[in-house]
Amino acid sequence: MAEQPSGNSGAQGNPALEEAGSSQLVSHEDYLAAVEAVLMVAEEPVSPAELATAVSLPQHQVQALLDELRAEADGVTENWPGDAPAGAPRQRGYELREVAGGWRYYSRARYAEQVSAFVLGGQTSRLSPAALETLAVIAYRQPVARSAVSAIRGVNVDGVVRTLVQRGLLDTAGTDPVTGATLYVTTAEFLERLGLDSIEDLPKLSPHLPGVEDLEDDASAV
Amino acid sequence: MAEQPSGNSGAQGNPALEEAGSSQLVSHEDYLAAVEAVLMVAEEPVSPAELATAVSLPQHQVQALLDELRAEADGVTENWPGDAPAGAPRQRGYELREVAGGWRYYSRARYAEQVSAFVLGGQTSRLSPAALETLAVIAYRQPVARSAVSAIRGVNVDGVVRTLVQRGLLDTAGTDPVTGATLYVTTAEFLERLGLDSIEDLPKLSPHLPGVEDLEDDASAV
Amino acid sequence: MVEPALAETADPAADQGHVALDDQGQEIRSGFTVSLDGFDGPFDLLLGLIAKRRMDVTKVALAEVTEEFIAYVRTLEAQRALDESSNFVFVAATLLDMKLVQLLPGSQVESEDDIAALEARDLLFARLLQYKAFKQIADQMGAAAAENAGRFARRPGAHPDMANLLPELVWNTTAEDLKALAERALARRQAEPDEVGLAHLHAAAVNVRAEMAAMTEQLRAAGRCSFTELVAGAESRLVVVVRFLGLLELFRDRSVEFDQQVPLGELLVTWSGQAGTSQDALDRAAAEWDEGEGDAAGKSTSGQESRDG
Repeated sequence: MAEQPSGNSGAQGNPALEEAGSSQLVSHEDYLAAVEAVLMVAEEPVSPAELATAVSLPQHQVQALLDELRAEADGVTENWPGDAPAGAPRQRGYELREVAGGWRYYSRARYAEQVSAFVLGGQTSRLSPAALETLAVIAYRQPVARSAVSAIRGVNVDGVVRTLVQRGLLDTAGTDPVTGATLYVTTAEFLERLGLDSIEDLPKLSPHLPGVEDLEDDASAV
Repeated sequence: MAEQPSGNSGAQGNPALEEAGSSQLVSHEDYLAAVEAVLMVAEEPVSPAELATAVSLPQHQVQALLDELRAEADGVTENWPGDAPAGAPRQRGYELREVAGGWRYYSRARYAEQVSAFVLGGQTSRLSPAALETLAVIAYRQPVARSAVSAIRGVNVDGVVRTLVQRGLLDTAGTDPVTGATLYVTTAEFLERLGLDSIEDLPKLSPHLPGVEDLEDDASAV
Repeated sequence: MVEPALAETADPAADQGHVALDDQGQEIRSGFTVSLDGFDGPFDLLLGLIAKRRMDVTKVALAEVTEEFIAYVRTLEAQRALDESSNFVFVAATLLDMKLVQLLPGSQVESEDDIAALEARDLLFARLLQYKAFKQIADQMGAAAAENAGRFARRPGAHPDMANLLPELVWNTTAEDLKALAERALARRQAEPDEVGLAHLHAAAVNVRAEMAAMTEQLRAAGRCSFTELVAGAESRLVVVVRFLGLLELFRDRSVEFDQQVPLGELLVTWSGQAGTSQDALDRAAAEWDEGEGDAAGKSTSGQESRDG
């Protein structure tokens, strides 16, 4: 399979059958493998645009390849045109996840016990309630100064914020033009940590805020 | 380590049919996936002995699993007893390599062009100011954990440390006996670049700066 | 070694969840528990009070709690005791606020004070509810993080072939450069405390008396100036603020009159004082604002009572 150098083919979902930008890669499997190879050396989630540049394919085709790789790792059989479904593939020890605006390989949660001994670094330490509350406020109010977070949480947050910056879950983002206070934002690592693709995926804050009636209830109850 | 407890194995090459040390993993595919998971995320090559401990299997069975995973990644069909060969598997974008007594997944050489296009996309021929400062701190405080450098610089240094390791200017040197954090030291190449014979030849720091003890205290307190 | 779990931890205990409270020590969150129930922090305490609707805030004997607290603080080292004490004062003040509100006759809101107290109460509830919302979100985030904790990201590590891919490193750093970089990094850490530095506020001592005298001279000569004209030569924002304060002092002394046609419009200042010197005003202003070596920020409150009289 996989000749057709001419271009404009109709084989949707099989990027290799469309025009190949690189002279080297010819087959669909080649492209799958190339994307796989790039993901293998990435330090952080890789966006489809970056992958598209690296393997010289249009982004929508890379997207299709990513979906295929993800399904394959999960042991889900899908029928790709021109690709014989080779029985039920086994579920891999890794999964390909879409997080923080990109794609990255992760070990499968099922094997956390076997893997955890080999993973060093802060990843395994749990986030304290204080850290989570601070992250929550900053996630919704970013970019935001520490003083604003303190005002909402009612405690000094300097230490927690510094720790979170060191752990890569927060980053500084310039200063407030009026007060000169350092502003903080959440990082891609924060999104990864929660398994989110973007900050938009956080739950809405409004349902947690009571309506006026509730507020009056609460007020009269005191 | 991981000597075979029972000895009387029947089904050679199919570890799952032997006594399972872990209550969690049952099938052959489970064991394959667990080894795969560890190899996928461990930062350095993992020895068969370490793998054997992690998945609670005798080492020779882990060796068989490694051979199977390597063959699978290479797209080579082998007949494993009790395992139906599911057509010709595709050759992966990664390969399982044995390096310095350990095993790890690496991107396949065939896709070097795409991989280098990706890697070079973000690389420059100069070290960033952040990288240089990190290097300076590590040079004077080695062996030192990333967290301690973070504490000094006030920012997460994971990314720059990786760059410096990639550049051969830093190397890992075991782990902290207390925290288990990886320790970093400068390399011979680093000395060579500076034209120094040994670390002792680095210019002395001003005596007014906090001593090493203070630093360690502070870093652990953060 | 206060919180060893926080150093970059591959701490084995982390996996078992023993260090869930690891960041705690970084906050002023109190280890003190009021004997009413196990509370842990000012807002937590207040939320707890609200949640237990049957609990009457007015019944909380602040004196007893204070006794307990003092006993507790005696067991702490100095720095920690200071932190906890300021935290406790915050809690106690808020409690007092709530008591005050509760003791007011709720049905007959008439006086300005009543309304102000109610507004304060609403504000307090708004803050509490906002915090409650974030707390719930934080719980959800914690659950998401925990669910995700079993997955570990692939880290590429060093690739045996990759070193050749990197462009040749341009290196022109000397050992002396590195020494300078290391010293700067180490020194910076000492120089940057966690607290907001106030030193810069005191850097330029601006003298109210001198500014008032200068403006008096200018106004006497011109008869009438706009505020813009009065602060035209001000070298810093602090000088502008001080001159404004000076004008207020002169206004109190009936030496000037203000005229502003529209809100935020140009402020016109007219000299209306006698030809004689307003030495009294200068002395009084200097006593209120200039004492204590340009400590302008701290004086705004201490000057309050005397001016209201």
